[in-house]
Order: sequence, then C-alpha cells, then structure tokens
Amino acid sequence: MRRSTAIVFLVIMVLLFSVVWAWAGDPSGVETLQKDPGKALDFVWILLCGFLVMFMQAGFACLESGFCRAKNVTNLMTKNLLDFVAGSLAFWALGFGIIMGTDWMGLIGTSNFFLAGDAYDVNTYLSFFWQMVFAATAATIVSGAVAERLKFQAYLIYSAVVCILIYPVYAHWVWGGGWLSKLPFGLGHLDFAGSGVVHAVGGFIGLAGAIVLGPRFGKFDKDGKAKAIPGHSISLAALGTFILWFGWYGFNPGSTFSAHHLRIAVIAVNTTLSASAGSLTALLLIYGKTGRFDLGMALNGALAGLVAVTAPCAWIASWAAVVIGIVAGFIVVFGVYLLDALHIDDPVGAVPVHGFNGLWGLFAVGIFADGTYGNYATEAPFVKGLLYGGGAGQLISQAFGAVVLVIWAFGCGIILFKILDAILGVRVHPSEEIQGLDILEHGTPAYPEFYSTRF
Amino acid sequence: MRRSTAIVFLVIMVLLFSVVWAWAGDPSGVETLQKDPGKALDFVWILLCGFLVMFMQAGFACLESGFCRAKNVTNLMTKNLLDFVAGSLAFWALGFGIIMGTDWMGLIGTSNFFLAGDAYDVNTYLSFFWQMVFAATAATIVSGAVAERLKFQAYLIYSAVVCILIYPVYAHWVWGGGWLSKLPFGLGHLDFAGSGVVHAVGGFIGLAGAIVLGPRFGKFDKDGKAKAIPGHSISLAALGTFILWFGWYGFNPGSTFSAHHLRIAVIAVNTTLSASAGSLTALLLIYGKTGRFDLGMALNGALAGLVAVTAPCAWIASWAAVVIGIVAGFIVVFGVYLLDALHIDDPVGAVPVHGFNGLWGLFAVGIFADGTYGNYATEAPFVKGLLYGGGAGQLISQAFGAVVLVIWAFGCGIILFKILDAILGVRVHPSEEIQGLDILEHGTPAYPEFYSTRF
Amino acid sequence: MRRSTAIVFLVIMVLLFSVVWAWAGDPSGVETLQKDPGKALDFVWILLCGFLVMFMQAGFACLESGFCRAKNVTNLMTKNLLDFVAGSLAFWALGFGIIMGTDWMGLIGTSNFFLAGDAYDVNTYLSFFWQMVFAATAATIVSGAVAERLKFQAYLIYSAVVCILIYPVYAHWVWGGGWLSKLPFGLGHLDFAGSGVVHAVGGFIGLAGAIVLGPRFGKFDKDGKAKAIPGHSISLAALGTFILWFGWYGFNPGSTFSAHHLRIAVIAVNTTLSASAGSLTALLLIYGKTGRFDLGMALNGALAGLVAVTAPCAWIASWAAVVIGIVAGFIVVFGVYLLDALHIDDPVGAVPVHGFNGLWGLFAVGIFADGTYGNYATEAPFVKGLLYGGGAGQLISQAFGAVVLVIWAFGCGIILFKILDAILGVRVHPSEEIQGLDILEHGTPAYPEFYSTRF
Amino acid sequence: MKEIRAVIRIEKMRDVLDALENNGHPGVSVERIEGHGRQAGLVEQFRGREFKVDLLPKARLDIVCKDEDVDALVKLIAEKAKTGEIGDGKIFIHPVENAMRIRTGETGEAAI
Amino acid sequence: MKEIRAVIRIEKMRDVLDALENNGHPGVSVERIEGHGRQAGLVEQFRGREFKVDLLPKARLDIVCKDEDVDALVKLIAEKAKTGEIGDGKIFIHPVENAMRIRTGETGEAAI
Amino acid sequence: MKEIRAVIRIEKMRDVLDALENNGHPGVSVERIEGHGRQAGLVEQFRGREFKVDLLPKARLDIVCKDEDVDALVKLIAEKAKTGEIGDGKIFIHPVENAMRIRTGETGEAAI
Ligand SMILES: Nc1ncnc2c1ncn2[C@@H]1O[C@H](COP(=O)(O)OP(=O)(O)O)[C@@H](O)[C@H]1O
Ligand SMILES: Nc1ncnc2c1ncn2[C@@H]1O[C@H](COP(=O)(O)OP(=O)(O)O)[C@@H](O)[C@H]1O
Ligand SMILES: Nc1ncnc2c1ncn2[C@@H]1O[C@H](COP(=O)(O)OP(=O)(O)O)[C@@H](O)[C@H]1O
Repeated sequence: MRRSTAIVFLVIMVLLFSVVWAWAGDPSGVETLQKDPGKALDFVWILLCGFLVMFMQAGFACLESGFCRAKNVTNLMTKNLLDFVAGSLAFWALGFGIIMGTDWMGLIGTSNFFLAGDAYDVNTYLSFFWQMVFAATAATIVSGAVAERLKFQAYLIYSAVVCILIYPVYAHWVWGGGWLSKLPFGLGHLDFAGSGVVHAVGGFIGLAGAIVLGPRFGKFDKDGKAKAIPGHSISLAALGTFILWFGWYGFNPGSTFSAHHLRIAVIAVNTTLSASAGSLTALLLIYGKTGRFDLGMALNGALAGLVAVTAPCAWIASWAAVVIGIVAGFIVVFGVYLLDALHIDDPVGAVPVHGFNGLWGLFAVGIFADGTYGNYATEAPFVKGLLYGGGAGQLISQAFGAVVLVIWAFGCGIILFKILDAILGVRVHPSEEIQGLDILEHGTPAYPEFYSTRF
Repeated sequence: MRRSTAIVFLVIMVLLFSVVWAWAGDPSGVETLQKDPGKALDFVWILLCGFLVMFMQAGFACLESGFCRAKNVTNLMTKNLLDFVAGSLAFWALGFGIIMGTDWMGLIGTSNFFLAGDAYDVNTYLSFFWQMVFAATAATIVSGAVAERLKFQAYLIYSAVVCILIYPVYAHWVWGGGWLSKLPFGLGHLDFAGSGVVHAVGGFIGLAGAIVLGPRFGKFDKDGKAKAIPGHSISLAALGTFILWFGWYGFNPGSTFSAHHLRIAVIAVNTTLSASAGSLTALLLIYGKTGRFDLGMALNGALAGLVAVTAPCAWIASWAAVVIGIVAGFIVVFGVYLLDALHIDDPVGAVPVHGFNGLWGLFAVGIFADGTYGNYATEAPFVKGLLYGGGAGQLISQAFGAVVLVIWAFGCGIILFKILDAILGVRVHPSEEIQGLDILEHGTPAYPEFYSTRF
Repeated sequence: MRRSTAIVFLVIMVLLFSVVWAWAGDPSGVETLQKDPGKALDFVWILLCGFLVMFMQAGFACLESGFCRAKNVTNLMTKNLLDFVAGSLAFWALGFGIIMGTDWMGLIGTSNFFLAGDAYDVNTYLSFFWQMVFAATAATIVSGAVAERLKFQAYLIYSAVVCILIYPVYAHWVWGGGWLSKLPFGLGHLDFAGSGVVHAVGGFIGLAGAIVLGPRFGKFDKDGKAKAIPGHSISLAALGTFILWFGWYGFNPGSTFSAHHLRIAVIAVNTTLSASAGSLTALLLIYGKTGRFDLGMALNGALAGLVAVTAPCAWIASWAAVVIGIVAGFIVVFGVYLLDALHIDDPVGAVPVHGFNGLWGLFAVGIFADGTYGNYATEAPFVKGLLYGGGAGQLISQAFGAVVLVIWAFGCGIILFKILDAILGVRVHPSEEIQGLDILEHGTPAYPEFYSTRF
Repeated sequence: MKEIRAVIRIEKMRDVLDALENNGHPGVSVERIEGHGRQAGLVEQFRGREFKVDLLPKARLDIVCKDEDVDALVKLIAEKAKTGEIGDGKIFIHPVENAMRIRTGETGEAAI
Repeated sequence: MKEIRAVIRIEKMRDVLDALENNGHPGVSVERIEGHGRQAGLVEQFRGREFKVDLLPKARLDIVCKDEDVDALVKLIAEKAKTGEIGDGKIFIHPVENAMRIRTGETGEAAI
Repeated sequence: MKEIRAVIRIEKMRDVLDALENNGHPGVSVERIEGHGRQAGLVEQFRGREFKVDLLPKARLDIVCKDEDVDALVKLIAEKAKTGEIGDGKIFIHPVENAMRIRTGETGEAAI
C-alpha cells in the first residue's frame, strides 16, 4: 500500500511535465522593465514581503507545537512543513490557475496551470509566488485546530485540496475578479490582505475539522467540563508568535502589490497597533478573571488583532486600528470560551483567532474605512465605511461576503473531512493518541533525551 | 483591584479616541510621491529595516529567557511581549509626539499625539513606525537586567513610562532637534543609530532597576562571593543572539532613513565586523582565564560589538569597526566582573552590553569618524573625529552627551523604580522568587512536561 | 598556552591595522549614485538579501544542534557562532581580496585586503558584504559533518582557513573571473548562486573532515552495522530548516546582484518548488521503506532541493525546478544510506545535502537551462542546456567544474584536517566524547536544569 | 509498615491516583522511570534509519501504608492498572521500619 | 544497615545536602519525584482556563547508613528540611541487607 | 525475594543491561538520578564565572530477583560497571516481601 503511494506520486509528477515548452510571455523581464521602470522596485518590494509571509510558516510551526504536548511535536512540525511542501506543488499545478487564470463566469480561473506556456512570464511568476505563500498560510492555519489527533495521510490530502480547490475558488471570487468583488454595494466585497480570504477560510475549515474529529481524549471530563491541556513549550509558542507578527509585516503592507503606494507606512503602523491592542485587551480580560497574567491568551490576542486588521489595514487610520484590536481581544477571549462551551476542541485557538476575527476584520472595513485609499489604488474610487459617511453600502458587501465565506469554507470543510473519514478515517486510534502521534506515525520522538511527565 | 485595572485600561482607551477626524496631511501619499519619486524606495527601505528592528524583540525574548532559569521563562516571555505591546500603544499616544513633535525650547516635542489630525500623513506614519520600534528596543533591554525578581505590574507601568517619557525626552534632545544636537562642539552630539539614545538609555535604566531590586536569592553567598546562575537553554540564548544580529542590519543601515545614501553598504560591513571582533575578543579573554570556550560570553561579546558600533557605524571605516569591537569585547567582560564586584545582579549582562558599550560607542564617534559621511547626509558638513584631524570638538560633544545620558537615564530609572517600589513594591515575595515567577504571576509553567532539576 | 593564544590573537589584530589611510574610492557613494541612480535600488536589494543569507547562520545552528545530542549543543552553537565570527574577520583580512581582488593568472585575486586603500568604496564594501555571508555559509556547512567529536581549537583554525583560502580560491576561479569561468565550452563553468562554489565545497570539506575524524562512538556496532543516533530536539531542527529556507530567498534571488533583473521572481519560484519537490520525494521514499513519515529526512530533502536548484535557479523554468527537486530527494536519501554503507559518519547529513546535491545542481544547469537568462545579465549570450538545444557544451563545462571542485575541496579538506590532526589532534578524547563536548570544552551544559536520558 | 511499589503504564497513572485518593490513601510518591521486562521495545526511526528502544517509559508509585492495608491497596492498584496486555507492569512489597512526618515530627504509623 | 528515604521540598535540598556533607555523610542519591499528600495542589492556567495540579515536585534523598547513624541523620535531615508548613515531606526507614562498592568490591558497612 | 539497586555510571548502562538480558534477567527498572559520594564534582562555567556542581548524573537499576540469583547478578553487574575510577557507584541489596504481575495477577517468585 505504501509503495503504491510512492508510485502514485511519481506518476503524478511525470504527468506534470506534459507541459508545453513554447511561451509568449516575458520570461526575462526585459520588456516589462522597459514598459515600466518602476517595476523593479515593485518586484523587490513584493518579493521581500513574500519572503516574510513564507517565514510565517515557521511561526505557525513553533506556535502550534509549543501549544501542544511534547508527544505530538514531530507530528505538528511535519504537518507544518508538509502543508507548505504539498501545498506549493498543488498550487503550482492547479490552484494558481484557478485563482488568477482567465475568469470563467466569475466562478473560477481557467489558465496558467503548471505555470506553463504563456505563464512563463516574470509578472505571472511574481503573482504566483505571492498567491502561493498566501494559499500555504490558509492551509497551515487548519493544522492547529485539528492538532494531536488527525491522521497524517488525511492531512496531506487535505492540504492539497485546500490549495487546489477550497482556497483558490474563494480567493478567485474576491481577488481574481470573481463575482464577490463585483457586488453592487460599496466597491464590492473588499478584503485588503485576507482577513477573510486567508484567515477566516482557514479558520472555518479548521472548525469543520475540529467538529468532525471530535475533542481530544481528556479535553472534556465525564460531566463535560472543559479541561486545560497545557502546551509543552511556552518559549516555542512565544517565539512563534513573534515570528508571525514579523511575517505579518510582509502579509499586510505587501498586499498593496506596489511599492509606489506610500500608504504602506500607514498599513505597517495599523498592523502594529491592532496587534498590540488585541494582546493587551486579552491579557487584561483574563487578568480580570483569574488575577494572573496569561501569556497564552496574550499571544492569541496579538494574533487576533493581526488577523482582524488584515482586511481593513490599508483603509483606516491608527485610532481605528486600536479599536479594531481591542474588539479582537474580546472576540478571541470569548471565542475560546465559546468553543469550550460547545465542546469543540481547538488546541491552539485557531478558530477564534483566524475564523472569528477574520470575519470581524471584514466588517471592520465597512465601518472604519475613511476614504483615503482606493481599490488597491491611490486614486478614486476610495473606500468609505459607515463612520466616514460611506453609508451602509460597503458594510452590506462585507456582510454578504462574510456569509458566503462561512458557507463555502465551513461547508467544503465538513464535506472534505467527512469524505476523508469515510475513506481512510481521519482520527488516529485512541491508544495512538494517548501515546502520542510522534512515535507511531513518524517514529521520531521530538525530545528523545528528555523525560516527559504530566501523566 | 484587578477588575479595576481592566476598567482603567478601557477608560484610557476610550479617552484615546477623543481625536480630531479632520486632517491636513497626506494620508494617501500621492503628493509626497509626486514631490519626490525617490520616496517610494526610501519607504520600502525604511519599512523593511523597521520590520527587522521589530524582529529584534524576538531576539531579546529568546536571549533573556535562555539566560534565565526555566521557572521564569513564561514571565520573561510575557515581559518581552508586553513591553512591545504596551510600549507601542504608549508611544502612539504620547511618546512619539514628545520626540518628533514641534520642539518646545529644545526640551520636548509637543504635537502628533495619537497620530491624530495633521499627523495622518504617510511621512509621519513612517517616522512613527521607525521611532516606535526603537523605543520598544530601549524598553525591552531593561527586562534582562531586572529579570527573575521584578513584579509584573511594576514592569507594565515601567515600560509605558519609558516609552512615554524617559526614552522620548532624551531622544528628542539628540534626534528631535533638541539641545544636545545643537551643542557648539563638532557637529553637536551625534549618535547615528542609537548606541546612546537606545542602548545606553536602556542599559542605565536597567542598572537602576537592578540596584533598586537587589540581587536574586542565591546570586551572592554569605561571604558575598558572586555565584553563577546558569541559564536554562543555551540553544534559545544563541538563537536569540543570531536573531538580534540579524535585526541589527535593520537597526544600523536603516538609520540613514534614506535608501539613497549608498553608505548603507559600509554600515552593514562595519556592523558585522565589530560584532565579530567583540565576540572573538570576549571568547578569547575568558579562554585565557578559564581555558574553556565560553559561549555565553561570546554571545554577550557579539552584542557588545553591535551596541558599540551602532553610534559610529556610518562615519567610520572597517578597520575602526574592528578596533571598536575589540574594545567592546574587553568592556563587556570586565563589565560583567565589575557588576559582580559591586554586588549588582544583572542576570543577562544587559548593563555591560548595552549600558557600558553604548557609552563607548558615543566616544568612538569622536575618535574614529573619518569625514566620509555627514549628519545623516552625504553632503558636508562631514563628521570628523580625533584620528582624522577633526580635533577634540566632536569628542567633547560626545562626552558631554554621554554624561547627560547617564544622569538622565540612571536618574529617572532610580526615581521610577523607587516610586513603583513605594506604591506597589517592585520585588516579588522571596518564596515566589524561589518557586519561580511563572506559576504565581502567570499560572503557566513554561515546560510543564519536563522535570527541572538543579535545586 | 591559552594566554599565548589570546596574545597571538591580539598581535594579529594589531598587525591588521597597519593599513593605508588614504583612499581613492567612493566611500560616500555620491559619485556612484550620480553615475547610475538605479544603484540605490540595487544596494537595497543586495543588502536585504545579504541580511537574509546571514540569517541562515541561525538556521544552520538550530538544524545542526537539533539533529545532535543535548550534550553537544553548546559546542555546536559555539561553532556556528564562531565560524561566522572568525570567518568574517579572516575574510575581511584576506579572503575577500583573494576572490575579488585583481586577478593574477586566473588563479587568485591580489588586492583589497583589509578593505584598505582604494577598497574603501561603497561598491567594494557591498561586494564584500555579499561575498562574506557566502563564505561564512560554506564554512558553517562543515560543522554539521564533523559534529560531536571535533576539537574546538581545530574548528577555529579550520574556519579561518576555509574563509581565507579554500573557499576564496575556488570562488575566484568561478566568480572572480578565474579560469573555470573562462572554460571554452558553453559560457564557461556556471554556478548561479553557488550549488558548487558554496555548498559542494562546504560539503566535500565536510566529507574530508568526517573521514579524517572517523565515526562517533556508537555509530557503528561491532559488526559494522550503522545505528541511528537521534537528535535531541526535532522542533529546533525543524525551525532551523524553516529559517534556512527563508534565508535561501536572499541567497538565490539576491545573486542576480541587481534588482533590475525581474528574473528574480522566477528565481524565487524555482527555489520554492525545488525545495518542496525534494522534501516530498524524500518523505515518500522513506515512507515507502518504513511506512512512517520521517520528518528528519523530509527536512534534509527540502534542503537538498534548495541546494540543487541554487546553481540553475536563474536559468530554468518552474517544471525543471520540480524535476531537479525530485532528483535531489532521491540523491539525499540514497546519499545518506551510501555514507552509512561506507562507514562514514555525517551526523546531520551535510554531505548528501550540500555535497552530492551541490554537484547535481551544477549538472542541472547544463541540462535544463532554457536560454531565457544570460551570464548574470538579461542580454545575450543566454545560457542553454541539453534539453533546449544548447548542445553538450554547457554540460561539459559543468562536469569539468564539478570534477575540479571535488578535487580541490576534498583534497584541501583532507590535507587541512590531517595537518591539524598532526599538530593538535582533531578528535576529542573518547571519555570526553561520551560525556559530551559541552562540559569539558565549554563548561556550559546546554540544558542544565533538565534530565537527559538515553544512555 | 510496608511500601508498595507499583510500576504501571503512564496512561494508567491518573486512574490509579484517583482511585487511591477516593479510598483515603492520598499519600504517594510518583517517579518517572524506564522499564524493561517481557514487553517488546519500540521501533523508532531517525533520518531514515530504524532502531529499537528496549527501555519503555513507565510510572512508579511508592506508597507507604499500614500492614493491614497492603492487600486492599494492591488489589485496587492492580485492578485500575490492568489492561491484560504485555507491559501492564508489576507491584512489589517492601518492608518499612519506620516513618516520620517532617512537619510535626510524628513517627510510626501516625506519620503515614 | 538501613536506607533513609527522605522526601523533602526542592528548595530545602541544598541545605540538607550541605548539612550531610558537613556531618561526614557524603554518600547520597537524589531523585526528582512528584508527590501527593496532605498538601493542596497548585492551580495553574493555560490560555485562560485554570486547572488543578495535585502532584507537586519534591526531591527524594536515599541514604544508606549504619544502623547506629540512623537516628542522628533523621534528626539532622528533619531539622534542615522543616518549615512547619504542610508539604514538608516525610522520612522513611528501610532495611538494607548488604552493600558493595563497585570500584573496590568491598562489601558490607565498609562499602557505605 | 530481593531487590538489587545498583547505582552506576550512565555510560555503563548499556553494557550492564545487555549483560542482564543475555543472562536471562530481562526485568529491570531504570532511574535517572543524581548522586554524591567520594567522587569530586564537576566545575562548570556560565558567562565567565566558574562554579562547582557536586551532584553528578548516575543511573540506578532496580532488579527484583530470587534470593539465589542475587550473588550471580551482583557479580555480573559489578563486573560490567567497573572502571576502577572513583565514581563507579554502589550496589545495595534490599529485602522484598512479595511481587505481583499486574497483567496476570500471579504473585510471588512467579511474578518476577
Ligand atoms: N524483575 C523486575 N525488577 C524490577 N522491575 C521489573 C521487573 N520485571 C518487570 N519490571 C518492571 O515492570 C515493567 C513491566 O514489565 P513487563 O514484563 O513488560 O510487564 P508484563 O509482565 O505485564 O508483561 C517493566 O517495564 C519494568 O519496569
Ligand atoms: N504514604 C506515603 N507514601 C509515600 N510517599 C508519601 C506518603 N505520604 C506523603 N508522601 C510524600 O511526602 C510528601 C509530603 O507529604 P505531605 O502530606 O504534603 O507533607 P506534610 O505531611 O508535611 O503535609 C508528598 O508530596 C509525598 O511525596
Ligand atoms: N551511602 C550512600 N547512600 C546512597 N547512595 C550512595 C551512597 N554512597 C554512594 N552512593 C551513590 O553511589 C554513587 C557513587 O559513589 P562514589 O563514592 O562516587 O563512588 P565510588 O565509591 O566508586 O568512589 C554516588 O554518586 C551516589 O549516587
């Protein structure tokens, strides 16, 4: 059976190379630069920001494994590596074409698969790189919500599907000139850097996964009370959050996709302030409850603020970023308790952080946009929200998009995980879960030399 | 009491939004770009460097917790997160206005609070981002010197005060057109990237904190002999140092605040060579003493070289950077022993690294500046030190500024910590110190699954 | 004896300053910018990419120590810090001049030592920074192959020699206008970002070191069967790999040494896809063998893909990058088994990853180059390989260079380590090896508070 | 006075401790040990190479109790720790001559 | 020959060891255990949720000594380890039948 | 029934375990302890300052066996664990009153 897997993979790979060798694009970039010498700076800016976004993979890997138990660290690290690995290949094969290919009825893109033919062009490759790191981010978010109990095979397939289908289709609707971007209210559904497209999509697929999988052994006691399962390394989790925050400076400012919008400075500031406000709010809320300064929640709070400001960051002023962050702090704290109350087990808080706050970010655009920046452009039409005399139009588009997002992401998620469950079973055997996934699925304990207690 | 804290915070936040909504700045950045198309590149350069500086927070977090004991790791990580979180918000509210606002009698700035009104301008936001990450660096340096015994509430308040008052006022004197920058000797007091403004200020506040707090339980035995308290994770400390070194490439080269000074290449080289020389010197000095290669001191040595070259890096040639680094290596080694001799407990060596070497950096400007770069400009007047026929003028300005710095930073530090001590007591209860701050202040042990020995 | 070491060092340093103070270069960068305003962007691009490359040092440090045992972590961290520290200083003193100085008979460069005299020029400093981080990478690769048994003194000397001689001479032949770059076949020997110059050189010196040292105690049992010696921290190793991958985005795209080659976008994409393909292939190969998902090998696989694509990345299309990565995955897996079969102990897999795949990368240029990019230029002559009608010419140059590389790197490596062995003995005492290098060589256990088992 | 030393599966720890608590025998010392018996070791792998680990993680409970409580406690522990699979572990009974509660200085059975 | 097994507070470890050393009883084996007795557990929290940890870290000293030294050593340890607060720990006395110093092969009391 | 408790050097662990296995005494529990005896402590250093660590890492084997096996096993262990250097460790013999195999409920020597 396993050999077959290996073979299947190689076959697929071979197929991948039945690609046209001719091209009509600009692979050397000479023409592009002649047409617009400013492109050189744009390429530098977008690539460097893209590198930062890719580095977020390290952040997720550290955060998630730090928040889980030592016996599952190898598994989490493998998942975080492989979703980027499998995701980028799947996205190269199909996903990218579905987002950015020539639009078909506002539903999907239909060209540029395998970056073959005309797609062999510096501009297309640049766009691919950017979209690819975003897709991988959406994919990796899920690994946190389904941590410590999902079978690895299931995870591999799932990541590919997210990068081939679930993410690209929705992203096409919003960013690829699809129907959501053309909604008749405000300027259509807007999501600057992906609070919705990336984070909420990832979060709600994760929610679906967490529901289908059910809670980890020991997460809820007989009488259904939620119990805490502390992470094995706070320093790893904190480092991961710092890396994510750092990477977010590529994620948000880079989304102008142009270095000639000096607005990037405003975006960087808003990103920072919202994260800070979210973190401080979460810290103080828990402090109000337990009288202790809870780092785990402060880390989630910072990420919550980052997620929430991702959609509006280009269209708002600093004070709004702070408000958005404070609200994000409330959302993440109550979101964590809500999931516990619903007996849904999300080991690292991916759903409240990315799912709930992703939606909040979409609404925030319709509320706080102040008309200083346009549709990825410095010229009119500018985006205006409720508070700045833009009326309810934009807010309606945002709400509409949010609803569609939840239906699509959560719906596809449920279906995907149900199918995987039917075919190969998504959940590991209880004894394997108790012993930890590292040994049985990977054979490699993460810290073989150190005793681990906490029975 | 704790609820009140939470409420107070929310009230403050609400107040923060009593902000003007009109603006006369250039929030979209269009005019700025028209006036000077070169700005696009400058924005890209400054932002990316600023991101690197922000990432230094991760470096400090890793270094400090790696050099401390496992029982205080959650506490140190929380402090390193929160000084950025609280610091950035405080700096947004007031600090930035005090550095960069319209000058009042050369003492403080008086506008741009909350980035409101005319401050809603891409240039102002850019400047804010840059100054904010620097302020946060100054704040975070202290956490190392006061590690393993400072109460968390005290730390939160302290960080805010540093970012609102202590740092901004001094920074205004040097960088905001304040009186020190106008000293009549040489070109006035000069500190290119902040050996003094950022590092020495942080270091001497830390010294004040360490003195007010007193040494950790067990640091000095009955007969007053200093004992070593080894850090819990050398790998974490080493990683932190690598991250800091990496971030420094934003810190120093970015301080040209322009991408059109090709001098940035020289700055990057000098930064590297000084760090290397500092590290090798420290390593060999300890090797000469104990016959073993001491990584801890080599890490401190690298940072010492980085701190020392931060002020002169733009004005010197590579050979001078090496000399500066070697001297920095000596200073950090003897600084560490000096503090022990004085019975001052600085767990991670923040005072010798940032304090003493920060001052050395200021003097180095007056000695090695070779007249190839001006006052953040590629045109004359150029900065010339003793060795290049600049006479003693510049050196006098540097010495003067150094004295003022020590008085201001150390003075404010003592006052601040004394007041905090009077109000809520800065030091945790001895039993709490022995058990570690993680459990009682945060409730979260950093490594719950691993036995920790070393009684 | 140790004091002497310290003194020797200081003497050397003093000598270093017998440097000319006059200069005829452009230290302020004004002329350079006037001649070509585009330089500002190039400087920004090259420096930022160079910073990323420097950050790879952190990646190597984490990967290597994660893959080794806790008792040698301090030693590995010290080596990874010191090869950069000693390496950069040695490279400044001599190495750089040997690569980039005025060519002497196509064999070595002969100027710019100590960056003195005319070398005090922003362009020279920029070039130095770039070459320096590359040299340090070559040096650091070796530390993995010789881990857990090499004496520290030997390591210090070795790093200096690599950065002064072994690396610079070969780099001069390929990148400094030396004879290999002038081979009469194709466009001469080509190695875009250093699959050969950096990685294969490092890998084969490492192979020499591993052979001279012999395997670690316990690596092979009485009947010569290879035994696994698991690393102490998978999370550290995984983080290290993510950091390396991140840093590679500076390593490859930055090697255009110009931001005006939009080809950088293609390079970034190829780098990603090859890494992904390498990782997935390695994972599945082991899965086919043991039925478990082996993270360690997947990490090596990703690096293998990165190394292999480093030489061709600028000259190929995405599909070729995927093929190159798949082959790299096979090479690394079989390379690991091959070394075991040969009773050569390479604790972290540096030889298969950097050595074998470095060579594969050189050949790949001659096979897949598609004529879309020239010799670090967007104009003709373009590089064409076998599959794109370039004939065998380029492939011959590549093969020739590969042979020369192996002879030079492996040869020098053997000689260097044999000499060191004769003078001070390269291998630590068996009892020291069993107890771990941390305590006896450095005095500092990496995790003093944690029990370590696995007897 | 006797000491009961029970080597059990780590995952059974919680149940046994709770059972003891509920039966009024709170006093216990727990150690994390590695054991080797009939049970086959684990096969682990690292970078593509497999290897056998013959020492398996186990938990050991040390409980000092009155002579008359021994049988009941052993029964209780055995019952809670049993899976019937190889590797369930063993219980050993050691003699104890005296005990002392440091806090109060009480000795003998009063100290247990 | 007897074995004294003293479960004490980790923070008292140093004092007890020094006291033993100074009283000419250097030989000791130290274990890091987790214990449960009268002492109430800790309340920890993670991501906003509190939970009780009832096993507390303790240190255990195992000292094999001559019969006649037992009382003195117990007294010494108890005195150094005592705070009077719940959680001070306990000392148990076990019989030991023989001892051997591996290095020399000496057995019996000579080996202690 | 007796319990053999052998404190040995960590690096001798493997040899001793293998020897036991080959002599048909697979059952053993291993603990990681820190010990202090005649052996001089280590000098470590941190950030330029040296300090003495007097507790050294050791491994302890606990083996319960039939009375008649004791001597043979002790001989075997001592032989394998010996280097002749200070720090080789010690072996102690403790009485054991009973044993039980949890899996089967067997007691007495059958359970060993
Ligand atoms: N003779 C013995 N002495 C000490 N410990 C033993 C002995 N026999 C077994 N053990 C301990 O009991 C554990 C379980 O033994 P094992 O034989 O695997 O269980 P089972 O008898 O249920 O198959 C072992 O891991 C070891 O720690
Ligand atoms: N009956 C027992 N058997 C084994 N260990 C015990 C027993 N009673 C107490 N202990 C150990 O002694 C430690 C202290 O016990 P505790 O009751 O908290 O102390 P105190 O009696 O001073 O209140 C416990 O943590 C446990 O490790
Ligand atoms: N009286 C004792 N009680 C308990 N453990 C002891 C005693 N004496 C020695 N040990 C253990 O034996 C180990 C070796 O003792 P040591 O005196 O260093 O060996 P040697 O006798 O070979 O010099 C010590 O580290 C300690 O763990």
